[in-house]
This record gives sequence, C-alpha cells and structure tokens, in this order.
Amino acid sequence: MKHEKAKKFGMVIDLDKCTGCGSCMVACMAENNVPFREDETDKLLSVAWMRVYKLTNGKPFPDADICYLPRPCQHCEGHHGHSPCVSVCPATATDYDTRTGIVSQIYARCFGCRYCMAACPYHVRLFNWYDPVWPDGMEQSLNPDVSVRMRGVVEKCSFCIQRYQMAKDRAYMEGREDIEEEDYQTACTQACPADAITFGDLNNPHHKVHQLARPDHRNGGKPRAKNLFRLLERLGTNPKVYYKSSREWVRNLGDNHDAIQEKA
Amino acid sequence: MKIDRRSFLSFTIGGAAGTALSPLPWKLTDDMAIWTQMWPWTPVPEKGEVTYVKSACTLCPGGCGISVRKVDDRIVKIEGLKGHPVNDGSLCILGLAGAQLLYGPRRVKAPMKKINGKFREVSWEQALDEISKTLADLRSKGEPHTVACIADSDRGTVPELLNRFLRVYGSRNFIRTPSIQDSYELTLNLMQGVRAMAGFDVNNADYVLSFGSGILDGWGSPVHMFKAHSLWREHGGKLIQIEPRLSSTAAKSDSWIPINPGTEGTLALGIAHVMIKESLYDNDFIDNYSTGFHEWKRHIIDGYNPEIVGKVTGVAPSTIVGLASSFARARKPLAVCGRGKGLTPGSLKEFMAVHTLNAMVGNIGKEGGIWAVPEPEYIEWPELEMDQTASIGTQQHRADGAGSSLYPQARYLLNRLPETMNASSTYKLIQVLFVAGANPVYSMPGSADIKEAFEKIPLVVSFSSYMDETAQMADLILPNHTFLERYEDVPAAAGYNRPVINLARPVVEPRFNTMHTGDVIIRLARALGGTIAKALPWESYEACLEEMMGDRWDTLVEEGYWTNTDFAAPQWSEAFETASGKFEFVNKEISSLARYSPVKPEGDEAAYPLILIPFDTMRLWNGYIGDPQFVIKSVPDTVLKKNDVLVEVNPATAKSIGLRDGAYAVLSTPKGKARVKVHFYEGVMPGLVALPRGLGHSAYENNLAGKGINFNELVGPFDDAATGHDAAWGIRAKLAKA
Amino acid sequence: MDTALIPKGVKRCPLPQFLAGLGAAHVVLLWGVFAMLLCWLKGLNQTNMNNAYGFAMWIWADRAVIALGGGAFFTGFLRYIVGKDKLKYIINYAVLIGFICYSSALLILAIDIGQPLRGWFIFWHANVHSMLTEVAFCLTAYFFVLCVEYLPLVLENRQIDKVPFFHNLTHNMHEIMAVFAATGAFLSFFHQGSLGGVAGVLFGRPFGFREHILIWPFTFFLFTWSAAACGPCFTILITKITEAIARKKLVKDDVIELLAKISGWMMLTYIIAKTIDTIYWAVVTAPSKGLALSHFYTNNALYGYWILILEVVICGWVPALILITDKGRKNQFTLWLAVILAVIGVSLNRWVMVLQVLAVPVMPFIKWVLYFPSWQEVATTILPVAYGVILIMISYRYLPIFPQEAELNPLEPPALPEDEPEAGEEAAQEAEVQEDQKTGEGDLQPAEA
Amino acid sequence: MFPFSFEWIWDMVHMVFHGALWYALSIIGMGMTYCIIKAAYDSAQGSKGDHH
Repeated sequence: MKHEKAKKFGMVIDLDKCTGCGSCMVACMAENNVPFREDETDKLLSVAWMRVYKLTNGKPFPDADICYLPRPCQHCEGHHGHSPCVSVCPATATDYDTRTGIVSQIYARCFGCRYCMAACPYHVRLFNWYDPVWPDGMEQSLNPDVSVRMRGVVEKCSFCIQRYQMAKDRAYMEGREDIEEEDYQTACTQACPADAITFGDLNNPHHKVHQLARPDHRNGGKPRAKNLFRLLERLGTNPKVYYKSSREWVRNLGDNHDAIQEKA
Repeated sequence: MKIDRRSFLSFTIGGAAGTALSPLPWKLTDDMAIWTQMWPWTPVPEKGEVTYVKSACTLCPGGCGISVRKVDDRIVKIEGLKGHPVNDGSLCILGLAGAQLLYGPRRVKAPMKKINGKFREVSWEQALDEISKTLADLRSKGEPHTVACIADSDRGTVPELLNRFLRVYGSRNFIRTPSIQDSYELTLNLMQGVRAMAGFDVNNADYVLSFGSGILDGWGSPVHMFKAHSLWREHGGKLIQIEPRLSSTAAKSDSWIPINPGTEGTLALGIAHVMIKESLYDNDFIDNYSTGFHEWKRHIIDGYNPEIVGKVTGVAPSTIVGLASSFARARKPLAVCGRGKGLTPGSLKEFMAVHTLNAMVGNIGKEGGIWAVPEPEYIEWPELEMDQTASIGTQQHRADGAGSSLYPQARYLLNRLPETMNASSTYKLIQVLFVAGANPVYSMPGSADIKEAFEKIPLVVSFSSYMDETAQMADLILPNHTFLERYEDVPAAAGYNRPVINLARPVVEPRFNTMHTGDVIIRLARALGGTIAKALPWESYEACLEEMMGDRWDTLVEEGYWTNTDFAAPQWSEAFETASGKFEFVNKEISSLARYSPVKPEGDEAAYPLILIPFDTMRLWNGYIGDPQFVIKSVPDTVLKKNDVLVEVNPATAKSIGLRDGAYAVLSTPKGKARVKVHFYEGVMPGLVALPRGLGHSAYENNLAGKGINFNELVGPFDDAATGHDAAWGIRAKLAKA
Repeated sequence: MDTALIPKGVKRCPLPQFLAGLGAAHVVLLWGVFAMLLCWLKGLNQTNMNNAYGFAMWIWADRAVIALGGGAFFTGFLRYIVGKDKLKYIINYAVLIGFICYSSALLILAIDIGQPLRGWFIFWHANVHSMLTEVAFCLTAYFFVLCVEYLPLVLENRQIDKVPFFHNLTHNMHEIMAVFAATGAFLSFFHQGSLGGVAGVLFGRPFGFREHILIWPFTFFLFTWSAAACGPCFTILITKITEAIARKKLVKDDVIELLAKISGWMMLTYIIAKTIDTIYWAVVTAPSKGLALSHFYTNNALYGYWILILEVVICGWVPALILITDKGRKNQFTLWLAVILAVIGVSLNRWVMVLQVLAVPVMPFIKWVLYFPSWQEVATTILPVAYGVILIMISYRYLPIFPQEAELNPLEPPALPEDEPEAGEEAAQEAEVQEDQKTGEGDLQPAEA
Repeated sequence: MFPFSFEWIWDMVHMVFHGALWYALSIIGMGMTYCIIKAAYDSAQGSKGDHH
C-alpha cells in the first residue's frame, strides 16, 4: 500500500438535535458486546461506552432548562498523540493511532491498573469490576467482530474500529483505494434517530464532519464554526468530538470558567 | 544414598536454580497470560457468514423498517432500514435492543397450562383441543358473546383474523387497547365524517404547537418524530411545548409553556378565542369548507377570553395572545395533542378543541398539516356467513359497553371492562378471554381492579411470547413467535401521514416450541367447523397473508415495506364525508356530547394536597413490551436507584414537606401507596409529583422485575363524559416522610 | 527453647509469650489474607472502588508506605554516601522497616490490579513514557536492593553465622554495601519521584497536574524530597515505639537526634518548596485550566480548605520547625509530636494526591464523588501492618538489629545467655504488647519485647 | 523490556530508560555474584574473615 494521508476520525454532535433518547447507548452496547447486570443503577459500576449526560442550567422553575450531552470517547490527540490516557498506560495496552486518530484499547494486554481511568477527565474509561455473564441463550446475539472483555480490564469506546477494518477490507475486495465517508460510520451515528451525530474524517474537507466543525489544525484542532465547542478545551486534551449548541449556557458548561469569571 | 542436610540443601537450591533457568517458568507465565484472555466462562462469539435481512419492528406502533444483521443463523444486531419512509436507517432504543427479546430469559418456550396455580408444559394439540372444546361448549349453551379478545391493534391480518373469528363465532367483543388513536379517530369521524387515522405531516410543518404530546418522548412514530424535529432545527421550524413538566420534548422546544395539568383543552380554546377576535384564521376554509363556525364561535367568545383562560391554565394572558398570533401567522402551523407517548385516550373535547385550531389555520390535508390517513384496504374478505348462534351472539351488547346508549361514540372501552365485570358478581360477562400482543394487567390504570376482573374469567388465553403480567394471570399460554421469527404485516405507522405497510418476517427459525397466533386462530376455526371454518379457510397464516397482500407481496418481500408514494390528501371539496360535506365545527352529534371542561384529578384536595402526574421517556416502555436489559440499563440514576424509583418534585414543594433530595418518602393516592425516593427537579411545576411510567413490573427477568413502582397501581381510570374513554391524566397525591 | 537463636548479650521474653504475641498478629494477618483471596478470586467488585475511583485506598497505602519506607534509602544514602557514620546504629532497623514497607507495597499492587496473572506485562510490555512503568521498575529493583541489604542481617543470626560460607558472605556484602546503597539511593530517587509524577502528569486532572521541569512535573521532586524528609521520621517513630514497648533504650539519643536534625532541615526545605508549589498551582496552573482554587475545596462533604492547612501548616511547617531546633529534638514530647505529625503529613499528602485528584469533578456538569473503603480493602491494607509486626518481632528476637542494645542494657547480674529470662517484668510487658495489638490496629507497628 | 518485544523502539527515551534500568540491575547482580563467589572462595580457603 502506498503512503496514504493520515486520517483523523471525529464526530460532531448536535446538541440542539439530540433528544436524549438513548439509542446511541443501546446501539453501542449491541454492537460492542457490552455486558449488563441485573442492577445497573450504580452508574459508577456500569459499563456503557456511550453515556448521555443530562445538563441543567441551574435555574429555578419555570426558567429551568436541560440539555442532553452524549459522551463517547473523545479520542484525544493531545499534543502529537499524547492523549491523557495513552501516555500513562504502563503496559502499552492503549494506543493512539496516528493514521486514524483513534485511541484503541488492547484488552488482552491490559492488566487492570486503572491509571488510564485516573487520567481521563471525561470518564470514558470503564473497568470490568464483574465477570461478564450472559443469561443462557443471550450470548447468541454477541457480535463476533468485537472481542468480549474479561473481568479486570479497562474498556472504552473505540469509534467502532471493527467497522473501519471491515470497510477497508470491503474497499480492498472491491478494488477501491480508499473508503468512502459512508463506508465507515459508528453504531451510534448510524442509529441516532435525530441524526444528531455526524462522523467522518476531520482531515478530509469533503467530509461533512469537517465542514461542520471546520477544525483549526494549526491551533490544536479548535473549531472555527459558530456555536461549536469541545469538552474541557482548556485542558489541552485536543479531543476529536465536537459539540454544537445554540444555547449559550450549554456551551459554557463545556469547560470550566470559574477562575476566569473571578478575574473579570 | 544418605541424604544429609547439606546435600538436601544443595539439591533444593540447585533444583530451584535449574528450574528458574529452564524454559519452564517462561512457558508457564506465557500460558497464564493466554489463559486470562480466554477464561472458559467468558463467551467467544463464533464467526460466520454475515447477512442482512429486511424486516419490520413490531415493538411499538411506530412502524419502522429494520435491517437485521445475522452471523450464520444468529441475530447479532438490529439496525434501521435505510430508505424506509418512516425511519430511514435510524432506530429507536427499543428496536435496537430487539434481539434481547428473542434470546432473553423472558420467553415462553412452549404452550403452558396453569394447573393448581403453576404453569405446566402441554402439547399444542392438547391446548388447542381444550380451547376448542370450551368454545364449542359455550356456543352450544348459546353464550358465544361471552368470548372476548384484547389486542393491541385492530389493523393488519392477525387482529383482523381474531376479529373475524370472534364475529363468526358469535361475539362482538374484540377490544383494542386504548390510546390517543381512539380520540383522534373520533375527532376525525365527528368533525370530518371519515373513518381514518390521524397522520401529521411533521416533516413539512414549521410551527408545531404541542399540547403535552411527547413528540420527543415516544409519541406517534418516535423515530419519525425525531427526524422531523431535526428538520425543524435545520430549517428554522418552531416547536412550542405546553405541559407542566420540563420533559425532553419541552427541553428541546423553542418555548416551554408550563400549564396547570389537565387544562390544555382550555388553553386551546383560549388561543381559538384570540384567533377569532383578531380574525387570525383561514377565511377560505372557514367560509367555504366548514359549517357551524359561527355557532361555535359564540360559545368560544363568551367563555374563553385570555383572562379567564389564564386563570384556569396558569398561562399568562399575554402569552396566550402571543401563541395565537404566532401560531396563526406561521406558514405551516400544526397543533397536536395526546399526552406523553399517547397511551391514554384523554378527553375527546380536548382533542376536538385542538383540532379546531388546525381547522382555523386551514392545515387539514395540507402540507405540514394534519391528514386523515385511510384504513388499509388490502384486507378484503368475503362477507361473513353467520349461523344462528353467531347472529344471536353478535346482537348482544359489547361487554365493555362501547357503542351502548351511554357511550355511543366509543368503539372500544377496555378501561370500562373491570368496573363492569367487578360490579356483576354472578353474571358471567366474559368466560373466555384471548389476549394478543397486549399486557393489560400491567398497562391499564387501576391494576388492582384489572386483576380482580381477570380472576373472574374462567379461561384466559394469552398469546404472549413473553411471560408478562397478563401471561402470568392466564390459564393457558399459547406463545406466539417473536417478531423476529414470524411473518406479519404491520399496516400504518402511528402519526405518519401516508399509508405504509411493513412486513415482519422470520429472520431466524423459531427458537422454541411456539406457534404463530394467526395459525392458532385458523386451526381453532378449523376445529370448530361449520361457518367458522368456512370464514377462515386458509391452509396457514402465511397463505392468508400472501393472498391478502396480492401484488404487493413481491414488493414487501423485496423491500421489506410497501408505500403509496402517490398518496395525497384529497382536496377540501372532497375531503369531508359529513352530512354537509364540509368540516363541521358543530353538528348534532357533537352537540349531544357533554361540554368541554378540564378533567379534574380524582381525590380530595385536603387529604391529598399534591397532584401526581406520570411521565414517559424513550428509555422506559410501558405498553406490551417491557424494557429489555440494554434499555433498562440506560435508565439514569435520577429515575431508578437500586429498586427504588425516584419521583420528581420541585425543590420548593419538597422543602415545604421537609423532604431532602434523595430522601425516602411515602407517596399515597386514593388508589394506593408506594415507597419512593425524592428527586429534586426544577423542571417540574410546584405542587406536582412526577412519576415515570414503565417501571414496577412483577414479571420479566430480574433486570426489570421488582424495580420501581407501576404508575397504574396508583391511579384509576376516569371516564371521559363524552366517550367513556379513560381521560385521567393524573391523580391527587400526598407525599410524606418515610 | 530457642535461646540458641537469640543474639548474645541481650535479653528476650519467654518463648510461649513470644508465640502468643505472634499468634495474635497472625489472626490479623489471616483476616487480611482472607480478604486478599476474596479479591483475587471474586475480583475487584469486592472493593468500593468504582469507575470514578480507579485508584483508592490501596494506591494511597502503597504510596504512603513507600514514602514512609523512604527512611531506608535516605538513611543508607547518609550513612554510605554522605558518610554520617553514626547512623550505622540505626541503619539496620531502617533497612528492616524499608523492607517491610516495600514488600507490602508490592503485595498491595498485586491485589490492586485487575488481572494479577498479567502483572508482569508492566515489565514485559513496558511503556517507558508511563510514570507507573518507572515506578514498577525502580520499585522492584530497589526491593532487590533492600533484600540485599536485609540479607546480611539475617545471616548474622547466631546459628547461621556459624556456617563459614554465610559468615563470609555477610562479610563481603558489608564490604561493598556502599555500592548497593548508592544503587538503592539512585533507584529510590526515581521511583519516589515517579510516584509523585503519577498524579503530576495527569493533564486531564487539574488538581493533580503540575508544571514540568524537563519531563518531570514538580510533584516528582516534591515526592522524593518529602519521602527523604519524612521517611527517617517514620524510622524514628517506629524505633521509639519499639523502645516504648520493649521498655528499654535501643538506640542512643545522639543517633536519633542526628537523624531528626537532618530530617528537620529536609522537611523545612521540602515544605518551603511545597508551599511555593501550592501557591504557583493555585494562582497560575489551575486558573489556566479555568479552575479557581475554591473549586477544589468547596461543594463537597469532605475536602475543605482544612485539608490543605492540616497538610502544609500543621503537619508540614510545625514538625519542620520543631526538628530544626535543638530544644525541639531534645524534648521527648516535642520529638514524638514532630515525628507523628510528619508521618501524618506525608500520608495525608499521598491521600490527597491519589483520592482528591479523583474526587474533584473536572467536567462542569458532574458532581464530586466521595468514597469509603469496603472491609476487604481495609483488611488487605491492615494485612501488611500485621505482616510488619510479625517480621519485626521475629527479627528483633533473633537478629542483632540494634548494635547499641547490649551496651545500653547490660545484663545484670551478668547472666548466662542460656538462662531462661525470669517472668516478672517481662510478662507485664508482654501483656501490654498484646493489649496494644488488640486495641490499636492503626498504622503503628508495635514490636515484640 | 527487551528489544524483541514489539513495542520496543530504538529511540532516546527507550535507551535512556532501559539503559539506566539494566545498569542498576547489573550492579545488583554483579555485586551479589561477586560476594557469593568470594564467600565460596574464602570458605574454601578456610578463613573466617573479620567482621566489619
């Protein structure tokens, strides 16, 4: 294969469209063999790669407002691929792929020290506190393209990397040099009933995600488009998930401002 | 050889050193790492050939097309069907978890008979024999009208087969589970003279005035509504949400208008008042295509000025004026109603009030307006040939009182059934009850009364694929294949404005000893013989379906769905089938109905100072299907914590009772009591308690069973004076420290 | 019965009493082992850790014992490299305490990881950019050094020493001990620092993150410095406790005072650096991430400004100022107070740099998460304490840990070493010890008399 | 840890890190080897060296 241009897969999530319905969460669970237990109400023990947060504006009735914010792995690039989690993993069980921009997790390599979880400010990394168990018969709906994780390892959203692999395989079989935008879409993007998620290559100006976010690659990938923001922009994590909201209070909740406001 | 201490030491140390230097420890360490990667109890999904099967989701009335991903003969994922007019590739949370219903532990694996309170497996022959004997018996006794059937729909071949079977057998007691469809059907019938489903051209509407409809909480066809909402966001369409609680729909709306619960109809008439006063209506429609406007107008002018309406509804008069003006001035305004997911029919007059708004802006049958979608016409069966028993039986009153002199308008009144049955302790109103695709024991308000009524029925037959609450109360369970194992036509998508037929098909072979309900009915008919066998002459359900579909069959098999792309709503001149041929604001029938007044919640204000309202979300399903594992997993911990449900209370209200955030409390209503936790929520109107629907199951696997409480246990039905349908939207309640 | 094993010229309690005390410690040990097995067999769901608290009590305990065990490397560094010869009277005990601390740390790590059988991946698939890799390597290597330093002590047991080979080995090891000590000091500087770096490099966690010098964050240096400062305090504390329980002097005051003095100046310099670091972080680093200092200390039930004052002022400045004064060191009360405060201070620092880092919400729309350990975590954390007590009891009884003991406690009248010591006073001490073990399960390590 | 494991890269960081590591381990290893061999030699010589 020739040297192909590095891709940078990312997402734009339109919070004006997102209804908080949870389809993305379940699509992800079904696609990625996420286990479930009888009681999943302790969200700190629950494994869900995609989590939908409910943001509130903190105002009393009737000025109260809420907004849903789906949070997959942000696939931070940091500076030169030094995402918060990748550089801390002692066993090289997670990796930043500079060809795709995807932060991967190698379950068979992870020995469960959880340092990466401590490093991630977005809480995208989840530990398998329990043995995954499927009630008799339910293991039949497991997806063979994604390995089942064992107890004691960390897992997280992979941008459905198996779909990228399959898209590449398909393109190769069909004699195409590269994959098309629609060949590789994550399960959550595909499922979203509100079409709130747009996924694609941020480096490719023809991709919708690039046109929506207009990332400023010389400036740490900051969005140039109006009303777009990234979570915790100030930390320098350089994430590849962009959010869009026309509501100012929502955009404000994307980062910490208290120190800045105090100065003002 | 003598082993002394020294040689023993040397041997041990030397041995240890030798072992350490050999490849053994390295090999063992390596094996260990490999072993931890495939613990025998961690499943390894098998690879295989990947195929996609087009089918239909039947889990809600939404009518979505699905594309099922298979690996060999396993279903691994359900996705939305690309190009489908309703959902175009997307799918809702429940549909996505559909495979869990196929493979999960809640399945009924074989026909079951309850003997001494416990279910025993029986053969299909034995089960069908037993039923046909009982049915033959009742006929010979001249009591065929004591057989009834509850189904979730009255459209499509399976419900029609059930209905046909019942009729030719001699009973009129086919009962559809209640929903806003009841009220919309009646509204269209009374005002437009048509028998049709209400469809909403939401994709083209640009100003949607929603009277409490959970457009983004599962109302209508959820995915279709979501997509429409996204279109509004892109094209500047507006959504105005009128409801007492900041639901997901309200949060996404452009303007949330909190309103005193139950007074939505009053607000609609208040808006109508302003529109009349300011002549903000479509003169062409009013003058040329409607009658009774002036008579109706007087009544509105007198009773609904913004001040009065403001007092009743709690909405500022200026807001009412503003709403009227922006609604009427919008290019394509649309008003919708039916609270939450639309599971309660509600007050007919409220629906009619909202519908008059649509009429005044002249959006009936127009782009972006409300359409009358005709019933599917593909099921054309020959006129029934009834024998004497059947003729006499079908002349009897319906068991639920629908169509009686008291409630002449209603077609089905499942909510009235328990009261009627429980009132008559000796007379056998229903002796055999079939339940197909419904779970009334859970989903109907007044659970206790429903259970009492069910206990009185000598033979309850459930067709459920799952061991749900109703199946648990049945005497016989004849499990249907799940929607992934059977053929079935799904005509129409709720709230969609064009005719569409989806075809569910067996994506996999039936996993268990189940039988298609259509086949069961045909076999029962055959067993009963005579006119009954004649009326259902098909070899099998599949044969019947294929015959009904006619030349659509090939399209259905090929595409997974069929739609009439040329369908257009008729011109106003031809649209109305009333006596006047016009839209009728007032006519004889409408005038005979009780006047509109807001439905009051049951209970005494002094004893129950608060009002309990239910709310619906996409993550909790409360119809026939209870949440599968993935869906209940997605429920946030502000709704469910361990087994406790959290009720939403405004902090001001909670503090006045002395309740802290997260504290236990006792929630009591005139109908029942429950232990709940309190969740402070600024998005709920003071004085209200909001409880999610869809929890409190006693059936299903432990992921769902025993979690939270069922709203229906705390509320009873409240008959709409006009129709007899359930119009309860809440109940008076008290919240006290636990 | 075991008199042949007891070092010459010192008196020890009767064997049955010793065994009774040992038994009591073993009960605690077994409780810990049971909890450990639960964690291994059933998994880490036995703990109260969760996805917000990937690091919790264990990692705190780990860092705390390593900081406290820092007495070994720093005393060794002073004795062998700097040439403070006087410290040879306490170096044995410092090494023993270090050995206990480090072996405990390794044991706790083996329980803490989700896949203990893959623990060796940290070496095999090492990611050199990770602070934890540096920790693991230096920790393990330094543990080897501690073994090497502890070994001659074991070999000096009266019976073992009779074997010529072991006698010679001991001798040779003492000869080149400075080389081992230097290697140990080198390794320790790095792993203590890396432990500090663990939180300092987390640029996603503004509470822990610090500015960098080269590749190392400030916390890297602060951790090394604080371990060097507070480790000796812990050595002094344990020595003092041992003396209190044994009711006899084991190390001369001038030795203790020398160590305390060095420790005091180390602490003072450390706390100055720590204060500067805290101010810089509060004024520059955290605000650059959008966070005001108040964000880290308000809106939650536990972490208030008090923790900062307690750590820096009460358990930092106070002991430092006590220990740099002659009076403070000489006065037994203030000496005790200072070493206890120093030990609390460094433990608190490790707590804050593990748990508060994770407790602080970073995304503006989430809340603080507080944590309370499960009994399995508590038991497995006490396990090393019991193990330490046992090792100290055995070592004290059979090995010549304290070179000055015989001199400070001459046997009067000169008794035959084979004689069974009389019950009387010793029995009373024994009883006290057992009581101590029953009641005080804290981080004090009572030693057997 | 070893150049033959696949994540090994011949860059400065790896060389410095593992260089220091192997250096420290070598000192410990060689030191101990020296002590043991010398002790064995001394024992064979029958000498019982001075303590300290």
